[in-house]
Amino acid sequence: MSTPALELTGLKKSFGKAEIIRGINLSIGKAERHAIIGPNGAGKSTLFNLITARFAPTAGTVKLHGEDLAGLEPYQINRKGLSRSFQITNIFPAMTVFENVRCALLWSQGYKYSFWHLVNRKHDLTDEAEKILNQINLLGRRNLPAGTLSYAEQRALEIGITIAGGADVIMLDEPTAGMSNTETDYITDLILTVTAGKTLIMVEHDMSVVFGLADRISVLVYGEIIATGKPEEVRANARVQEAYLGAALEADH
Amino acid sequence: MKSITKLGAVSALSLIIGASAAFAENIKIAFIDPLSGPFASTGTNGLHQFEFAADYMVNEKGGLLDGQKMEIVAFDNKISPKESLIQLQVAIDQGIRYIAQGNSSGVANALTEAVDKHNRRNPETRVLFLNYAAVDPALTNDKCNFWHFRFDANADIKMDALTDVIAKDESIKKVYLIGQDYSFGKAVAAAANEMLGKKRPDIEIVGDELHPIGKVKDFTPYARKIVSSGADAVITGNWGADMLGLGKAIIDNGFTGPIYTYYAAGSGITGAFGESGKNKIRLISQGGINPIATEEARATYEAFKVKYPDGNIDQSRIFNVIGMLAEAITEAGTATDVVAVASKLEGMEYESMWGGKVFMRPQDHQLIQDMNVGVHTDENIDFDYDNSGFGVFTESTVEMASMDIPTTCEMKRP
Amino acid sequence: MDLILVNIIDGLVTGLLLFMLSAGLTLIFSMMGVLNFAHASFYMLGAYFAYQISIALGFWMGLLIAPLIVGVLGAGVERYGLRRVHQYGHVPELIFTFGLALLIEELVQFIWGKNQMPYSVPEILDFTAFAISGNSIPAYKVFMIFTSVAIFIGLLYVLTKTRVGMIIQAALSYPRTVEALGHNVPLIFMGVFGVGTALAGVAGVIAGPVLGTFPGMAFVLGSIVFVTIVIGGLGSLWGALAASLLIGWITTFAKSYNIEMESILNGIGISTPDNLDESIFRDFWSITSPQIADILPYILMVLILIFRPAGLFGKRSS
Amino acid sequence: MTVSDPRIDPKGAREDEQITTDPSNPVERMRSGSMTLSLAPWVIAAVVLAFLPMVFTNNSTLTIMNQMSITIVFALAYNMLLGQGGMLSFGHAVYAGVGGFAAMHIMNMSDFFATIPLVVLPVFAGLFGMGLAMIVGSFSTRSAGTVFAMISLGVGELIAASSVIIVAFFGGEEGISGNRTYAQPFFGVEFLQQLEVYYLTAAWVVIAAALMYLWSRTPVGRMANAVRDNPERAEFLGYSARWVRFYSFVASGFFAGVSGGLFAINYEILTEENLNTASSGVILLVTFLGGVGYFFGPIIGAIAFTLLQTVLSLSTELWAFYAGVLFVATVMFFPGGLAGLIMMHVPVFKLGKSKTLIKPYLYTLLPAAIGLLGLAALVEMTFHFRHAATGDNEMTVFWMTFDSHALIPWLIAAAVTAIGLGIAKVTAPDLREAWSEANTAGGKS
Repeated sequence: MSTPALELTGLKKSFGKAEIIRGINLSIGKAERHAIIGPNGAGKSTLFNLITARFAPTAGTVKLHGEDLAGLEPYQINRKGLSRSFQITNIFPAMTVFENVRCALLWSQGYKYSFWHLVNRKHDLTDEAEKILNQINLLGRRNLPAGTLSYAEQRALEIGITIAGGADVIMLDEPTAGMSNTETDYITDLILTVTAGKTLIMVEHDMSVVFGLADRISVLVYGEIIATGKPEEVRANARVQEAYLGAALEADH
Repeated sequence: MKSITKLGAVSALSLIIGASAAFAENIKIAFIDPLSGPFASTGTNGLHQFEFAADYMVNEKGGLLDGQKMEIVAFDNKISPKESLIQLQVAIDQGIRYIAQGNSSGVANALTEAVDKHNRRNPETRVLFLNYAAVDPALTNDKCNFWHFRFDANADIKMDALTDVIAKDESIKKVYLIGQDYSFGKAVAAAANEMLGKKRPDIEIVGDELHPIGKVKDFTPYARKIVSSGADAVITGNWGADMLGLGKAIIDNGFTGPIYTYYAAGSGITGAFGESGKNKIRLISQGGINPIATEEARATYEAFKVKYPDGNIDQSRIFNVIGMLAEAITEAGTATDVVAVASKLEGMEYESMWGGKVFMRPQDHQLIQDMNVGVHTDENIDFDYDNSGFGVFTESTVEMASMDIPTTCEMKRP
Repeated sequence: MDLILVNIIDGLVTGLLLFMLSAGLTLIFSMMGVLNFAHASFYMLGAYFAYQISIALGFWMGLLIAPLIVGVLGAGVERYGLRRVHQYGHVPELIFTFGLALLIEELVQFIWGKNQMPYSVPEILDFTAFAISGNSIPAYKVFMIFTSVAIFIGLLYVLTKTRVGMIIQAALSYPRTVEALGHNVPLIFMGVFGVGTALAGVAGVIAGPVLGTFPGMAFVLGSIVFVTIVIGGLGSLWGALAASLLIGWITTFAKSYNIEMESILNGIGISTPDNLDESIFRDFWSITSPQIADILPYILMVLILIFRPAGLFGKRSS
Repeated sequence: MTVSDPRIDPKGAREDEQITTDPSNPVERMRSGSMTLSLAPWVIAAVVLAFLPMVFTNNSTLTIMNQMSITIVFALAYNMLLGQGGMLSFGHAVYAGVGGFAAMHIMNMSDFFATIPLVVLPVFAGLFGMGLAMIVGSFSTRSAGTVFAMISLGVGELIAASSVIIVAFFGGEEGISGNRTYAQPFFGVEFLQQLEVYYLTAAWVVIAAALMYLWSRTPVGRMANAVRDNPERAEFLGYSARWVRFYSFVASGFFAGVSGGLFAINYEILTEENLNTASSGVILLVTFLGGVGYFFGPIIGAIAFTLLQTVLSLSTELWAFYAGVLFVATVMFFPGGLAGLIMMHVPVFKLGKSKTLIKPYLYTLLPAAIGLLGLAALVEMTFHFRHAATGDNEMTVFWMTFDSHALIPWLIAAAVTAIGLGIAKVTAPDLREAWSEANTAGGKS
């Protein structure tokens, strides 16, 4: 078997005395679509933040394509081909939609900290940015400040920024949170198209999205993965039924 | 957009500058000193004395040459060398040929170099620099030039006179030197060390230190050291808030000996010391105010007080500047040929109403004059400062102080 | 040895005075997240108002009334100035207070002129409390110490023991929640700003006679107050106290003892170069501690920011 | 709670003041679309600068214009930090100052100086400013916000304080002076005359401004904006926020140094005032007054402030007071600065509705201006009344000379103020209405 795209071994995280992530082992293969589900407070976002070095883990390792990410800064991890979106929309609100995408392209297109190229003269940048805008159906909004877009459009833009850098491992944190049904369908389709051929890891609450998208699902409860497997396996898992649905019911009412 | 704004701005600018350049018949002196900011009070007081002196000594007596009036044109340099150079250029463009400045040796240094360069590069619009208060010795030594005239005694001359007085006081055995950490403060300390060593080798310098200029909030720790050192006298070149802060702290914390100063008078300082500084603060300066030197000086001061009830004549040398300039212009028969005027100024002997003869030494353009050491008191005061009842009473005088002090100046004449 | 005791007392006076300023500033900061550049200007206003009042009604009325006026002015500045600028973000807020500081200095000059005011210690306190080997400790300094300690205790009591204090503390950390509980948060903000500036006013009233009442007095103190609360840790009252005293003592002792750079460098094993007069570092070698006493806090601040950005007592870095 | 974080709060800020010069917004896209159009402002600026001395022939105007140019370069460099990078510095004068001092020392190295033409001196100054920025930036750019601001304040104070202590480099209080004419003649020009210096400075201001503009269009310049708005997101795009800030800081240090070099050429003396916190504060005021949100904002600010400082101060002692009022009013009411005020009108022009505004402007702003002038007259009279010499009752305000102790002038000034501001208050609602009318009719503004 080839090296997994992402491999977590014994990952732990404590805040003070509270242990939020209690030793996670997970391996996600190349081009796999993997969803992480679990009740509120299970530690899903924390797990994301551990993987992308927003937080430092208390113990354990994260390996991207077999390479240990310990001690790396978020930007270094990004350069290794891992890109993420955020639960709360995280874009550059003052810039135009086009600029948002173009900024996301700069590093991967090799411009780095260049001060001898003029971005407007670089047609490769413009073309590529417009291609992505086209993919996320925001070409018509090209020159509006991103902050003035509707919520769903901003979420779409966030996905666009996340994939623009050409990363092969994409992590999406609740991409459909707070959306209406039609919007959710729209974003789901969008995710399907833009992540074709890439490894996708997503946290999601909406079960229809999860079961529609994911190849495999992990269930996270109280900082532990209680089950991993194909959607139908997970659905059938008694422990999941009990723990997840019970907790979800609690949370809902 | 940018260009249009700039165009508009510049036309407004030339309007203002042009408007004031319309008259040329007056003999104008550009007064370039701080009129805003923290040093504005000294600058404004100086300006008043200049304006009064020009009116009282020249204009009310019929003017100069064929009745030309002397006019003081004020320029605010905010005590910044950069602003001074801009204002110098504006003054020259307005046809002004005489520049007066005094506050800050740093500014004087910038001006004297700029004047020298300007006069070399533009012989048709040469100007003279009348320095009435900047006392850095270098200005009449290494950095001297033909266009610069200093009407105040420089720091070395003042220290020479001061140490003459201290040398006579047998009760002083230990002296503490303290000053602001910059060229002038250092010059004062160096001169004191050298001259006391020569005149009274038995005097022990128990402290010799510099503090940051204008940054000290509380002088108490310095005062503690001075008191603990057992000093009999303190010498300081401090001025402005640093003078007041230091003086008050020394007195408040129990020092009883004399404090010899350069600048502890006028501009609110005399008023703020009041009773606490009595018989402690000593001041080295020129010009006899208490007792008043001549009847002419008394009449002048009284006339000044009528015009500026809150003002002081704390820089009586300004009257010497106006008087000597007027005489030089009259003798030269021209106000526009500054080389002729300068030639008359150098070597001039002038009878000052503030007492004694003064002499503009031609080697270095340093005015040689009587120096007084006075005491801060409210007794026998004819003319007080800051309407406080307190003034400076002359205790001893050194005549024609440092007449033969050497200079390193190599004067280049045009 | 005696001098050390004297220096400790002097440093305490300086430190406590600084604390009266930094306490108000740090309260305002933790509440609104804004470094108020005009804080020292309110200190200056306190001194000038007190001087003006003391002419007519005497020193004690000045001590009572001037801080009140300053506090009301401060509250007005919050209500009609800062609150408006707040919507534009933090940088404009900071720049607003910066401009305000300039404007207040100009206003003071406009009204009182540019000279130092003859504002002096009241006669009843104008005597030497005691002397330590020739160094007299004026009674007024003792009075300053007691006043500032009293104010600190009062402040601590109000903040920790009273209902108002609880609400303020809660509003500092969770303004939205407190607002939801039905408290008028803007009013609390205005009140705290008023009290903070009034504290600065008190400092001005009692420092004016000793340190001088002149238009530059705010500028001289202005940035050092920031340095204090940054060193102490932004938003921490105890940090402000510790840093104030630390700065008070450091500057006092640095001024009192002539420690030379040359002896420090020699002490750590670097020998003086032979031709020091020609070396371009000659000025560096000849530095003495009194020369740099008042810039030591800045050095301390930069070092702390590099190695411990949260400050001595701070919990967050920015 | 983020503390005085310089990025502009997207919800709080108005849309018009936070868009930086942006190639992709409609106005500028029009320009960047064709080469000739985007070059136009630069060519016009260069031509105007070239012809100005023929209109204003006296040296003092040239001197003041040189001062403007120096301030323009410095303010633009400062805005690379504040406006484009979101870094608030309280000690930026040291980079200009150190660059200038270095230039002065080069001027005094007579052998070396005689081999280089004067026109390249600012490059050396820039390199020294850049070198210092690299040292300081290596630790100060780790974070933006309060930490950066306070480090800049501390470092600024330290260097300013050492300027009087380290005499060997800074020359103490007198500073360092030199003579620009000892350089190698540049095509026979020795820079003896102010006019020659003017052309040198003008050429440099165009070059420096153009380079700084181009910088904002490069990848690292664009990322500076991104890091300002959302440093975390930028990190997840592969950019280290710290390094982006570092590059901006170093570039800003270079251009600040260039302005210091121009200063050295113009004044031939550098002193402590080139380094001190007051100068650092002034450049902050200048930049903010002009408007940090637009590239050309600092240019307007530099011109306006230099006029205040040099020309208004010839007319009134109270110039700093007026400057303070203007500044506070700007922060409170026009946080976009003068440039923001101008750019507010762009949508109106594009809608072709600018004509509808002329009348309401006339009815409101003219009386308001007259009223404010009346107020200024009252302020001047109060000042004269309080502080002038006894017997010296005569004063001149706006070219009118009168007795400040008589009642009539007071009444007139008060009446002018009241009537002017009164009319403005009455007509203000009309203006507001006309304004929203002019903006909304075409849809989005």
